[in-house]
Amino acid sequence: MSVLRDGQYVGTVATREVEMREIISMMVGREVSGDARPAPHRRSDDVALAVENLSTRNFLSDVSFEVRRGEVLGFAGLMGAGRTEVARCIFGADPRQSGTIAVNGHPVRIRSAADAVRAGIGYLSEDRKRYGLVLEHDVKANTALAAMGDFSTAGYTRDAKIRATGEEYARRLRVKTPSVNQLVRNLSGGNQQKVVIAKWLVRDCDVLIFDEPTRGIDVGAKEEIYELIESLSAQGKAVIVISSELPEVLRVSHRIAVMAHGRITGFLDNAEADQESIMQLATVGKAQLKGHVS
Amino acid sequence: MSVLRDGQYVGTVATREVEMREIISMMVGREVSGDARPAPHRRSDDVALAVENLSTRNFLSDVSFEVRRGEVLGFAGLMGAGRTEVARCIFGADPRQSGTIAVNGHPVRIRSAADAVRAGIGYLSEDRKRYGLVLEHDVKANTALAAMGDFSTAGYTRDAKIRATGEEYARRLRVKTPSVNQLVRNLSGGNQQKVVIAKWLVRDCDVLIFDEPTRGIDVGAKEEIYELIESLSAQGKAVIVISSELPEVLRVSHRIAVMAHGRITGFLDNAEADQESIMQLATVGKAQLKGHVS
Amino acid sequence: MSTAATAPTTPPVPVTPEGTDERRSPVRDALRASLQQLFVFAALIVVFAFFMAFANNFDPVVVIPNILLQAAAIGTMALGATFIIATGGIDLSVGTGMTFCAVMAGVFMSSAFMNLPLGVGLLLTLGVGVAIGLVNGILIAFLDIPPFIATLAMMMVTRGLSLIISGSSSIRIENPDYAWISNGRLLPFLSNAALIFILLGVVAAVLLGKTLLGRYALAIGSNEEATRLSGINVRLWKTLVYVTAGVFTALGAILYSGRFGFVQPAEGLGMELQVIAAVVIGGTSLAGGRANIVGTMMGALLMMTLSVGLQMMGVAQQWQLVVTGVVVLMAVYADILRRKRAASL
Amino acid sequence: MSTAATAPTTPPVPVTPEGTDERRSPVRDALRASLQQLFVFAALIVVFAFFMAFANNFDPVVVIPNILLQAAAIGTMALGATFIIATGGIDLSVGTGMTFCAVMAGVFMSSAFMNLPLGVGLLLTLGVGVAIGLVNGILIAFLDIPPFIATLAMMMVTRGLSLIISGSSSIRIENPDYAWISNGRLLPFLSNAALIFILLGVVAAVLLGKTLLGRYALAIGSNEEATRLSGINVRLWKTLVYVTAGVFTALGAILYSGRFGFVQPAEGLGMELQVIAAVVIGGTSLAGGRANIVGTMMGALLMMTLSVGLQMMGVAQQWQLVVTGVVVLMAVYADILRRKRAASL
Amino acid sequence: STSGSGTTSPATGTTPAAPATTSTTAAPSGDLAADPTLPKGDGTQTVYLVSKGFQHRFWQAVREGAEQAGEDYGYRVEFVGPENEQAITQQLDQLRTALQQQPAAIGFAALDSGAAGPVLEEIQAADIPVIAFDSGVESDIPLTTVSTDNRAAAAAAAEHMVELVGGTGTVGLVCHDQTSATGQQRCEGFQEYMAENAPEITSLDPQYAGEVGLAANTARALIQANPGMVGIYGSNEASAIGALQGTVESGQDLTVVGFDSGQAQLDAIRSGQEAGAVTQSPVRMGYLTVEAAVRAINDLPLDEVIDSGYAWYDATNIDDPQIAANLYE
Ligand SMILES: Nc1ncnc2c1ncn2[C@@H]1O[C@H](COP(=O)(O)OP(=O)(O)OP(=O)(O)O)[C@@H](O)[C@H]1O
Ligand SMILES: Nc1ncnc2c1ncn2[C@@H]1O[C@H](COP(=O)(O)OP(=O)(O)OP(=O)(O)O)[C@@H](O)[C@H]1O
Ligand SMILES: [Mg+2]
Ligand SMILES: [Mg+2]
Repeated sequence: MSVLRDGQYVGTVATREVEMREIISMMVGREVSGDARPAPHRRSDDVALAVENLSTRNFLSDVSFEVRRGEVLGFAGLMGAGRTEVARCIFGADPRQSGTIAVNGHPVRIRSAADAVRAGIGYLSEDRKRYGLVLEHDVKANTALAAMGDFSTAGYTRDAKIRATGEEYARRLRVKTPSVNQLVRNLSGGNQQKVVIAKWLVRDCDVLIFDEPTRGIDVGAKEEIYELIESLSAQGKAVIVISSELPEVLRVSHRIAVMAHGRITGFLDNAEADQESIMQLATVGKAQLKGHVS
Repeated sequence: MSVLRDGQYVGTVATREVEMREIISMMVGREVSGDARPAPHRRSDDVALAVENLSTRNFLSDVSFEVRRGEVLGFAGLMGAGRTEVARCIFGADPRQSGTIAVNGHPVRIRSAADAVRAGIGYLSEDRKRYGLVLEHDVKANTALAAMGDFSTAGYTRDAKIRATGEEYARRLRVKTPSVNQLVRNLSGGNQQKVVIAKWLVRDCDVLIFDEPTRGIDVGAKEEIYELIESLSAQGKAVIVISSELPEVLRVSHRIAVMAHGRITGFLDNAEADQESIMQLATVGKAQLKGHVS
Repeated sequence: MSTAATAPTTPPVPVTPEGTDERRSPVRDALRASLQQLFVFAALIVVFAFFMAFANNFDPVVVIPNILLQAAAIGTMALGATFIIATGGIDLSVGTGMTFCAVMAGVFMSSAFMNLPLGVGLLLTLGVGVAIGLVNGILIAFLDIPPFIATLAMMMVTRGLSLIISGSSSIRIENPDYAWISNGRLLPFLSNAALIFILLGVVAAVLLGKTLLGRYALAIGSNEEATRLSGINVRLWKTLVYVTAGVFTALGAILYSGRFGFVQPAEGLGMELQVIAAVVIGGTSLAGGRANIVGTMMGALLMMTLSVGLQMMGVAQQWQLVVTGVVVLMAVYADILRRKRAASL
Repeated sequence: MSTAATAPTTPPVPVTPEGTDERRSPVRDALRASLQQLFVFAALIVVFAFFMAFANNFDPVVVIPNILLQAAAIGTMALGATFIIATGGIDLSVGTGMTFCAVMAGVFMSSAFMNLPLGVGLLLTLGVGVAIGLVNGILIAFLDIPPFIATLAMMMVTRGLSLIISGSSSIRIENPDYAWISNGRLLPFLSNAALIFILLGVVAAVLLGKTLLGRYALAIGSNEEATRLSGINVRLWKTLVYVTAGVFTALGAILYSGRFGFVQPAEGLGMELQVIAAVVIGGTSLAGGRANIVGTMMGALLMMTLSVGLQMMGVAQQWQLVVTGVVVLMAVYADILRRKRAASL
Repeated sequence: STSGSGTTSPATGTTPAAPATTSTTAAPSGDLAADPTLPKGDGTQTVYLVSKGFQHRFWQAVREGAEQAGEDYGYRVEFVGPENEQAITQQLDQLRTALQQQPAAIGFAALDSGAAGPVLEEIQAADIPVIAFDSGVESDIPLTTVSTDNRAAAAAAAEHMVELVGGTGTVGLVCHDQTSATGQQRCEGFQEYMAENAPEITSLDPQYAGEVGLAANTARALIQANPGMVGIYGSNEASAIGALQGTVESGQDLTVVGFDSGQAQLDAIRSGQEAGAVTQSPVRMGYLTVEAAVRAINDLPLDEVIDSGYAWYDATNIDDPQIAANLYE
């Protein structure tokens, strides 16, 4: 079997002899780790995001957790467990009934996404077409959208800078697009997702929430996104990753919060976590939660 | 570790001793097959869907394939390979430049989704909120939407029948909803997906195209959907499953078509297919395709 | 019974919805719907009570039939417009289109023109309404021209044609049977126009709630693409919606011109805004997907009550404009608030 | 250089776009944009040529400055409306709001009222425009009232207030400097009103293309929710868009009333439709997200050319309505066709 | 059934306009004094006037006259009018609402002379006297019609136009409304006079523009398309002002003749930009309407037609008190 990259020959391996991981490695041009776990966490003591007793009128109840700088906190759970709702509440996109949020130790009042972004939080929605992208704008405009203040002087936009930044991030994230002037509508799903990521990287938030970051994305691109998350945490950012794929949660998270029925049913360190232990927490019955967690 | 179903105790297993598959089995209440392959295919000779030389103006070129009754044809490929576009073209949602489509041996003229549905084709879009559901309608209305003709007499809708059918399918597909009067907007993603599936089951199409049917859906629900696909093919329906998850493609498909750059780069029988062979076809370079497939 | 998903006889299900959800939702839905109607209704009651207290001779026995009569034509047009707005469209040609239908009714039935018998004339008038709806529908559904533009153009065209055909003078329809359609009294206390309006409201409610037309209109308004991809011929049904509205417009024209037995070809401009206001005050969403026939009727009555009551109070008309504007705002805003609150319950 | 993704120095990437894509898109985008503008432009040329051939004395040297002068006020209002429509909104109050600004200009500057100096009067008039925009903006952005309804109410309210404040009489602004703003000639061949209109077009184009206001307006029009979730204060920017439009409305009022030195408080109703038609003919999408300032200017000129030319041809006014309606339809439809074709290329 | 039989019937317009050679029937302002022979009301009864509009100063002047008469005779006066001069049904609804208030008498300025039949019958059935004003009604229910003879007034404007332009050339018409009787009469009266008395003058087809901007644009188009134009006529305040502005902008020196008054028109006439205009007597019309209503309430006899008068005015007589009393700013 010949492996080609961009139509160029990279190497030959005997089919059936190679492992999947090797092929992907050859494709993406470097070693990748299949069932790998994240690099050990240099535990920082600075809490980047602290959420306490977050509740909404009809679903979430008493959600509390913290994420430290440089830490990746995974959120696992079955569908409808309420992970997206937690993220949207923190981000000010859904109203919360009670609960406090502190960023870098300072309590912040978040009543809208604008408040959240100002506080240094970025959110990559699970539904990127609806909530993440302005499909009729081009790649560079979407990339700059969350940080337009930095790209303008007295309200006047600096187009050259927007373009240069768009190109820089398109290159860094390997966005497959003919140019940064391409409308995002014309990109394929995975590349659209990369544009959303670029938008939040440009904004340089302290806390980043990825909601199903690899939904509908192929295996090569997935690995790229995992590595990106790793490098973000290495830079000291606090990252939350919501995912319905257990291997994915295990692959990227230092710690894992598991949710069921709008509550957090437990936290697991990556070292002690495996698919079984996550599933156990994810399937806690509602009856037990109403009484006490057994 | 205690396994609970709906808050009820089902069994205890020593953590770490059990396999993931067993836990899922206990959860869903019956034996499931983890890395399983589909049941061997009783090969039918009736071609349910034949597509020939399908091309679009700027992307697809010369896509030809057939699906037989009772067969599941998987479509694999990297992101942007054009699988969704193939499905949308067949379904009349995107314009095609050339190509013929035959259903059950009869050539059909498909210029709109209405034509396709009339010809017996159903399409479950990868973006269900945008293309699959009327979010502001309730479960039963969405379930009946594609077959409203069957639920009305001289234009007058038969609400009792709509309700009964909605309830029947909500039960059969295990849609988690307080009632069939619930607005679909209020369901979680996985349950929304089930409503879309119900819509096409009610319509009783001969050919069903699932585009990323388990995107954003948790492991338990995934397995349910795989079984559903299996049972549909057992009923003699022709099923196409587009997926970016190689294990999923392998799990459900009797045969696999692999796409790259808007072309089909090869077909694999399930028996001969594995992740490696699929990836090889999915990563064929564009240069080679332009000359000849090596 | 809404227990399908939880019935104990169903095969085991991973997680089942629990009782509270079960109880909450259908009741809440029904409550929400009725509150919404109740709101216009409440506004109507408040406004009415206010006028009874402060306006001269605002005697309900006299005023109510009068308001119903006066609201009949616009209300009928608003019933049709409800369907269009349900699809997310809009009809700016409803006022001038009504006038055009009335002018054509005059042409068909006036002794100065064709002098056709009543039945034929009425049928032909309805046909004119169908034609207007058909043209609007084809422009919008098949040529993909935005409803605002298509019906704006139609507004200009029907207005021009009305003036051309009538020679810019008003047309008299002398046939007493024609006048009877509006002014006669099958019921002792209500003019026929009011009665017809109420009956047409029932017809519209059935059309919206119990037929494919209504369901598809709402589905298209909620998510046109998903409706199309469910195999529904959206172009066809959208066209039918405009045709239906055209029929209501023609009916409105008959009620309108029948009342005075004459037609003024320059009238009708601006009426579209009253029609749309009535529909929106009634709880139908301009974004499409949500419509309420009873609300539309109440909305039309509210607008007419305001106009009659303010006049009877002797409020200067300049101020009537201001007051009506503010009431429209308050009505719509209250509805929005109520919906927001309901959504976060 | 648009080669970022394919530059050979970048780290290896699984699959790279190939040359054709590279070449195709920016060129196509630019072409598409210019074709779009070209279309109204082409329509304008055709219409103009037609009148030169068939209308009496349709002498370009006289007629062009005339059309520019006559289109200046409506065109200016349309520039502002372009921003609103770019956000997916609409402004029905633009006509009566213009009249209200003009009435207030009269109140500020007429000797019969406050008789303020020109500079102060102009500033205050702009302030009135800001106030109208602010109220519209708050109703829409903060109270979530649909733009159609908010501005419909505003239409009624401003109309009522104009009549109340003026006592229903027309107001004369005698100040010759005020008249000079519109009627004077800084350039030998163009009245100031036309010149100001063109300059305001440039300002609007810069605002739309090169400032946060324009970018956010378009982003909101394309996907309001995604814009909000990017941390942009959508309510604030939407309000600013309406305020900006209010300023253009006030400028339109100054050009309009300055031309006559005279304000008639009952005018303005119906003008909103001409304004919206100009914007849409110019290629701005009523759905929001796509706007074109040059197109809007051409649209306003096209409407005015039609009106002047048809009148000079001696076409009866009833027929002018019909012809204008048909031309509006054709212009919008041609634009739709062109865009469809471009999309499938 | 028509109310008018004589030469001054404004309603039917069947008689050709009497060439009003002296063309000044304007009443002196001092004339607006209460008739001492009429019994006074006790201030509790209402005379209800349904006019053609409320947004033009003309109607406000009518209202002022009516209110003055109401004060003089001891009646409350209510005054309403429709949104615009095409809104006939709205006006009829207002008439019906007026009826429900059971006033002592109703004054009615019909937008359409034929439309009000059914409502008027209801009013008659309720024994409420009806006085027509401004324009007549095709019905014998109104006891009298208080109006300006619009045809004659327009003929007066035409007469002065002929004089001012020297009897030859092309003249354009900017008329304010195409569908109302008043609008038609003011155009037709002008045209008919020209046809009968000025064979050398070509009068163009009337153009309709009731708003200043439209009228100005219309005038410009007329002037541009017809190089030989010498004069232009505007049939109400807005049309006249617009016609004047269009003329000024065209850089032509045309004779502009208008109708009604208003500050801008008064200024233009004073400065000589506009040659002159015909004014009605709106205050007087209102006063006489209420006075006629009081007569009707007391079952006193009424003439079939009451002429409220009109007058030609120009820079020379604009400050004449008899004229000035009818002009409004
Ligand atoms: N049983 C249920 N019935 C109705 N609504 C439910 C139910 N469970 C959850 N929901 C709704 O689903 C929402 C929570 O789902 P959310 O999207 O936050 O979950 P998630 O963990 O992100 O799951 P998904 O995989 O579906 O994205 C809440 O708004 C809640 O109202
Ligand atoms: N390199 C590229 N540059 C621009 N557009 C591309 C490129 N590759 C694919 N596309 C566009 O993507 C579309 C095909 O993607 P489609 O969604 O059909 O693929 P898919 O196999 O379903 O992938 P996905 O996983 O993203 O859903 C085509 O419309 C094509 O124009
Ligand atoms: Mg989620
Ligand atoms: Mg796809």
